Amino acid sequence: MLPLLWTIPLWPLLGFLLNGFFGRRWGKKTSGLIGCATILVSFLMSVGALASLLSLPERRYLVAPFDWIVVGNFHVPFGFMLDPLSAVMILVVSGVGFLIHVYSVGYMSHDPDQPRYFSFLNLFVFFMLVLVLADNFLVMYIGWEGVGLCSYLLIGFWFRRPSAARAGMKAFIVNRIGDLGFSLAIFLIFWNFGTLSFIEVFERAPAVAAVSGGLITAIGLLLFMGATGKSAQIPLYVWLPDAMEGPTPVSALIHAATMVTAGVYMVARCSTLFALAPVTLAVVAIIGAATALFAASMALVQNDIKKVLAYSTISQLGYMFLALGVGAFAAGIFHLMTHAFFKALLFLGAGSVIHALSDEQDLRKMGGLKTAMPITYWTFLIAALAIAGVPPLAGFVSKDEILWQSFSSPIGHWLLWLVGTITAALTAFYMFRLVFLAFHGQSRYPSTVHPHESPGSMAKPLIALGVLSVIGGWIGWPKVLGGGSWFEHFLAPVFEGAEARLPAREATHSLGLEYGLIAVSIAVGLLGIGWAYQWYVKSPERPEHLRTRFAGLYNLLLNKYWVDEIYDAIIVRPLVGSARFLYRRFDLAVVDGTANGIAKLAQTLAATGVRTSTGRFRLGAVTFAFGCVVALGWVVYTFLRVSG
Amino acid sequence: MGLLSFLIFFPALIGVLLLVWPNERQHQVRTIATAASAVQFIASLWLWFGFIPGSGFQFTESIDWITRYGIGYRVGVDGISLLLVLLTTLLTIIAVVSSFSAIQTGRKGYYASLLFLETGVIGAFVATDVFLFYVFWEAMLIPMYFLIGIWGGDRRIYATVKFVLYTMFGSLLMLVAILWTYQYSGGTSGGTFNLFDWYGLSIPATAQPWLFAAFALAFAIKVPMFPFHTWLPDAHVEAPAAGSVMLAGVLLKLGTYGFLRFAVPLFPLGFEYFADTLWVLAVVGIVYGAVMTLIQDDIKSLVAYSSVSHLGFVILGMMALNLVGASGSLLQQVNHGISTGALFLLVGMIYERRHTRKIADYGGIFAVMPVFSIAFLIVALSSIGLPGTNGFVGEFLILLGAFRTRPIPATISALAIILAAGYMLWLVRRVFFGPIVHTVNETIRDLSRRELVTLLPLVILIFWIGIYPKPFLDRIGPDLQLWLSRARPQEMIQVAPKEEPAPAAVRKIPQHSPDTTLVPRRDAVPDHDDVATAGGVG
Amino acid sequence: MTLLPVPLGNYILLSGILFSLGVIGVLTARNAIIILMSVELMLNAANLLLVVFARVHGDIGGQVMVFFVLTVAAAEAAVGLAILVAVFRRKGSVDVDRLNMLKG
Amino acid sequence: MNLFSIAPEIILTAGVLFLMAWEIATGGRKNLGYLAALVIVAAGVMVITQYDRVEVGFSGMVLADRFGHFFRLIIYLAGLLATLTAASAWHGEARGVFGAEFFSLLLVSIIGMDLLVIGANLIVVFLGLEILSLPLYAMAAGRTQSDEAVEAGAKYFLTGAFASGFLLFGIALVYGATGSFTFEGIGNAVSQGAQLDPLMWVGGVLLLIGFLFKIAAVPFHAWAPDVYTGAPTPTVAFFAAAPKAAAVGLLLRLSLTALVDLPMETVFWAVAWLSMLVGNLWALRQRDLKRLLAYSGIAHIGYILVGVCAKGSAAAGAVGFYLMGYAAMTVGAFAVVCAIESKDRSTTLDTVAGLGRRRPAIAAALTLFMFALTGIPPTVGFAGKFVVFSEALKSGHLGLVIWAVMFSAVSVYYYLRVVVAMWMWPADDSISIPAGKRGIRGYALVLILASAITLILGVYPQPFLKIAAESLFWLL
Repeated sequence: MLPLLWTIPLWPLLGFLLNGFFGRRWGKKTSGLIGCATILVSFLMSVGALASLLSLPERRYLVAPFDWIVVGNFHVPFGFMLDPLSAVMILVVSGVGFLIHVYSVGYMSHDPDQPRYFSFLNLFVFFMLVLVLADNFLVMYIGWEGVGLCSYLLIGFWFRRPSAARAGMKAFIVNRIGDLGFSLAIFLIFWNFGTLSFIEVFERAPAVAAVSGGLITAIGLLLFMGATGKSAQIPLYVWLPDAMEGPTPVSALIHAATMVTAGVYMVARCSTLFALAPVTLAVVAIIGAATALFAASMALVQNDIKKVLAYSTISQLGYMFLALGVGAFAAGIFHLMTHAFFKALLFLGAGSVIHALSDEQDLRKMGGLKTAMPITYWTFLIAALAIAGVPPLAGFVSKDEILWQSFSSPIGHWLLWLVGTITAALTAFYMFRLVFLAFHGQSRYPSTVHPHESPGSMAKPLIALGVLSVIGGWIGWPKVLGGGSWFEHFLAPVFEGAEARLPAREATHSLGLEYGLIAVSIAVGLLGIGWAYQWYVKSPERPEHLRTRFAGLYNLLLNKYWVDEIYDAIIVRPLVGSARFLYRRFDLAVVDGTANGIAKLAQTLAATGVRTSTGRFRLGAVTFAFGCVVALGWVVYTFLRVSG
Repeated sequence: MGLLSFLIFFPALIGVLLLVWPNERQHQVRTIATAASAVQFIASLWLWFGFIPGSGFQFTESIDWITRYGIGYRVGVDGISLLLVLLTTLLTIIAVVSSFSAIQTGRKGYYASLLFLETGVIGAFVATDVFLFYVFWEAMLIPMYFLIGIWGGDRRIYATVKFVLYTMFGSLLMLVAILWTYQYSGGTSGGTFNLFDWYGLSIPATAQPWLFAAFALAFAIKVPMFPFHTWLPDAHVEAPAAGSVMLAGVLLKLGTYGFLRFAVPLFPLGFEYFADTLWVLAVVGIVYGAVMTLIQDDIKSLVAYSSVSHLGFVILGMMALNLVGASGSLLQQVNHGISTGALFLLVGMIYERRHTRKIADYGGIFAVMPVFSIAFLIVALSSIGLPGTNGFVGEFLILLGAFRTRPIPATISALAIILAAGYMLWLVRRVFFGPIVHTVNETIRDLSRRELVTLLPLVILIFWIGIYPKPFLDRIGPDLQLWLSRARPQEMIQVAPKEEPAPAAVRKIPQHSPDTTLVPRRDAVPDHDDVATAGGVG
Repeated sequence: MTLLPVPLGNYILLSGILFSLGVIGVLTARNAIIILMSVELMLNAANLLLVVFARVHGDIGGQVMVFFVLTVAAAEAAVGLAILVAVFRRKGSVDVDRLNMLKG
Repeated sequence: MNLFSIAPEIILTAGVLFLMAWEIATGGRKNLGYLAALVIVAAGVMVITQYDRVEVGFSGMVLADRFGHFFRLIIYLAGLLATLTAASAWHGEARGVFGAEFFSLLLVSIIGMDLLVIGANLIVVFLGLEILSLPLYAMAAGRTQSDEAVEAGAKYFLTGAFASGFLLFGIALVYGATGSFTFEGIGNAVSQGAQLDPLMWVGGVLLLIGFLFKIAAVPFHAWAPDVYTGAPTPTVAFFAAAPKAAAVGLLLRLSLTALVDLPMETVFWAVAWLSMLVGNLWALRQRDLKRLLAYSGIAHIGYILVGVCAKGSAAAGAVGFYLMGYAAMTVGAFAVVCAIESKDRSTTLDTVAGLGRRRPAIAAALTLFMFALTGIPPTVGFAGKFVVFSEALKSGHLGLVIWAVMFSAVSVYYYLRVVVAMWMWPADDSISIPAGKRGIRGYALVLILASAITLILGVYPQPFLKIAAESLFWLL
């Protein structure tokens, strides 16, 4: 199985090519079939790969089908690596990806461009698998930019909508800003490590760090800059909410479950480097925590069902970074996985709702869908409970682990824990605000719309994901609650290098403290839910009341702190404005003007000069004589000089 | 007659034939031109397969020409020129085929000009005699001048005269420098224009900056480097599509090629003297070009300005003076030829349908021309250096190399990658996405089979170089290594004896450090294969 | 060197003056005939010099040259006058300032 | 006597007589031009048969050495092309202005030029100059129905006479200083102390000025544009090249033999500098092709003088080569003008507008000549500039060479403007181009000849450079 590791990404690529070239000819059904089948093959192969991996003692397998770039000592093979971390990732990507492909068959059934949709989606899975399977930075970078491309294509899938086209472009460009950091980090790594292979870099990292700690810090920060772009962290998160312009399954797959977690994966992958530079970890933790809280605050007031989920995603990604930042790499990846389950479910559920309401996304025009769409409702509810951290659902396990680590880790801080906990409360609140607004209460959609449960191809993935959202977390059930922390042990070999560099974990924390914190995290979750119930079910006039009372705050949140506007004002406008100015006043006026000016000068000189050529005989003769006189003058002068 | 001579003179011969072809049989002109350029391309493939990397100049021919001045007809290809020659033959056939429907008047002259242009360009690429190079360098102006001036747009005369004047101004100063250098080789008493002999000249350090400046000016205008770039947008905007393809695809490469082949290795001290200036100009060109590109409202002008930025990268890679940067620089020349050539081709196709180049006249084209749009998107992505496409390999190597030498300029240049995404995707968005605002656009037909065929080789190359650039890099590597040894002034070579010295930080590790065991002691980095097999076996 | 009745410098000066007169005549005259005559004056200044130097050097060549010059001057006058006649026919005068069609 | 030394001139003289007799005898003028061309060819063959011989004649007054042979051939080349142009222009013209007398004058003028380049004595040189000039005056004014031609002739004559006054005075002074008319005698005297004689200096400069006038170097150029514009085009074709070749040849011989020890380079330097400036800049404003070519000629004299500045046999060879090419391209250009001009209006850029579409062959020829004059390879214009500048650099005239290439760049503009007009401007149909197909086909011979020389000398200059260099090596 393992020697064929490199074929795992190729299946979706095949799907992409088939759908891209022949999709239109073969029709919608076939294209959906190809799309799903190729991912399924990948998924099955991933499972097989995982099984084979478990039988390898050193839990790592490398294969490089061919050399990619070889220039002198710069040698980058197109290499793939399977280790526990990438195994988890390929399972999540192909597994969740498969479910979402299946869902899409139903969701996109009315769209004439379905072949294009599936080809792009397959391409995305290809790049994502390349990203997580890469055994060196550069191949990872292929996947990294490749998923960005697919994100761009899929956000702008409904290209006729100007807002979709704009959102796609924004996503790509903002990501590129992050990629700049990533590529600079790659430069630094190559010139200082002499290789881009993960294994070699991490082996040599301690030696390099011993010489130049600042270098590792720089590399870490630059890598993290890349991660903030891809994983939508402050300050580069702005593209993600807009990315909701894409079809909802795309949002589920790319902008919730997989692509946006690439940054988390990357930081985890480079945990050794980060661990060597404590500053970078602190930055990761702080940015993560700040993003978590900040995004959650914006999610509180959004009216677009997908926007709420988008901010929620940003917030949850913040959690993951928080975990990484406090050295709990396994916890971060664990949350990544569980989040993939329940967030994909939430999006798919939202998609189901949107589908049922004929593309209505405004929460204010929903309500009371519980009865009309039972499967959607119940699965959605499970997911909401999971994200709110209600035990024993998946979200509870992973989130609790993060909160505990942020408090207890030697490089953690109680403030980080506090921020995380507050965020947890907010999360529970806005999720249930959404649930209540969409599924409970009176229906507020027009009476012409008759919501209906989604077809089987859409419902079945919902159920599958619902199951995963419940049991997915159990593989990491903490020891303290009687579990085996199996997930953490599985990943341990990957993070060995990093753990060795981090301060040793103190064993002083009492069991009581841990239980206490678990209780707190459950409590805030329930608190949030109750709070939402209070406001949106029991006394729906309260939010209205508050809205008018705290209009400023409300507007601030609703308009997302005007961050887009600020970026526009301080970056985009000045850039375009100065470009226009430079073009007119410098390029055309000065640069081109100089060239044309020289030509004009010659013309002017010529025009003046040619006037002296009057055609008069006597003037010509005078010129002649003048020439003679000058020549004779020169002769006399020279002669006098020569003869002394 | 050798292969290279065939490649040089065959197109010219056919060009002459076309010129005297009877008017009443004009319809055969396209066929002849296509056949000729196809023969030419197939013949050039022999270069690719017969080329032995690392054995210096190959396919050489040397015939005495003007013995009195030590001038010979000396040609040969090495890794530096090989790819560019192939690019030329490929783009010529594409340019010919792409003009079938666009050019309706004066076909004889048009196709003859294209073929003459091919002669000039290939001649300049393979000449190993400086005089011969100069002859081709100048001679190729003429067909380009006609291509723009006769078959161009509204302001074609302004554009073409500007193009010629700019180029002539620079190249005449270069002529003086060539003659001057010739004096160092012995002048009329036993002097020579043989490039190989020139490489061995010891030109006084006081003269080198002047000579370099004269050469560099000519090449910088051709590239064009900031601030000599303003002829380019005009020329491109006015040129017919195939003219733009050739101009961007190969003519501009002559500037960068000139740096690699002549200016730098002949006058390494002069190069060193102007290194700071060139760095600054390259970086400014990259960023400035990208910023200018942002706000162009004419598609061709936009692509033209993007060329300024891209060619700045090529210069940057050369300035890095290490193998990585130089390889990237050379590869990027080819890439730019492919990508920008394809862009101009695509713009030409859409111009043929709508007769406008204004971005504002389009919008929502994706709905009516999906194939065209996807082709454009692929090329645009290659142009902005998306991994998996050729542009990435080139740009990455350039930046990687430049970063080694001077990190700050490289970082600033890397900013242009963001801007590149900005201008290209903005263009794509405005042209292809959104609703169709102009009803005329609703009935544009998609690409014809012929147009697809012209694009296909370029698209294949985009992915081939992007995914498996090894055959290309292998062919250029050894000669660039040699180039580096010439380009670096003597003292630098003494200080840094080995190419790609071991990573800085690693080298600084003290011997007694316990960590050194983790670090391989040899300069060369361990082969990846070791690791892979180790992992595979275990 | 053969002795001269007057110092050589005087001859040179004289012919120089004659030559200059001729030049000034060419530069100032408007009538083409006068210009022609001024040119003859210049030629004769040169002839004077030639004769003097022939004497100084005791060389017959200078005098031979003078004969040639005289012949040539005659031929020149013939061609010149013919042209001036043509000018007069077409323009009604031989004023050189009226030769002003061609310029620029 | 050694009549062999002037055998080609004898052939030419016989030709003159024959042409006149022919016209009287047959009363037809149909093929006079071609007959004259045959005469020139015959003279040329004569030169070639004795190429390797040095013929000294007339007590050393005539020195037909390789230098002389070489320049005679250049002169014949220019003369032949101009004759063919004239022959084509007036072919079949029943009542043309010129018949035998034009071609006779032309041949006589060539004899004068020959004397300039084979003369080893200032007397011969003076005679040669006058023999070459007097027919030219007549040829310029020849078309007496035309105001312009008469004005051109008058101006040319008056300035020419003025200039020969200077020349003669210079000769007299040199004679005074050296006591000799022969180049050898003058050279010896100069090297034996006459270089300290102020008479020698002044005389030398005046001598040079006399010839600089003939080649229309600035500031002795004022006549040229007017005369080129006004005179009949075949005449202009003739005196745009042939006399220049002769005069430059003489200047070379003078500066390398008689005046070799006088530092006259500065004069050439300044005149070259000015000629390139004025010729190229003033040309920018010209719309009349003949005037444009006149200024272009001034500019080219500047380039040639750069080579003369370089001083040395190799440089002389380069100059000789340049003149060969210059003769072909400039006469060729005038031939085209001749082919498309009409009697009643001047030939401007508007005349040639759209010529590329109306008469592609002729337009292609003019295009070639324009590129050649610009100095774009692979034409002789480039090869010529290349060798001349190369030699000048060798002698250290870096500044002058840079100046030259700068103005070469300027010249691109006005030469290309002609090309632009021909190929890129729409045709003005109101301007008629001589309609008879035969009318234009007549030029085929001269145009093919000139184009061939322009290209062959550009592509494979080696043998010609070799001949030039070997011939001019004779001087030292």
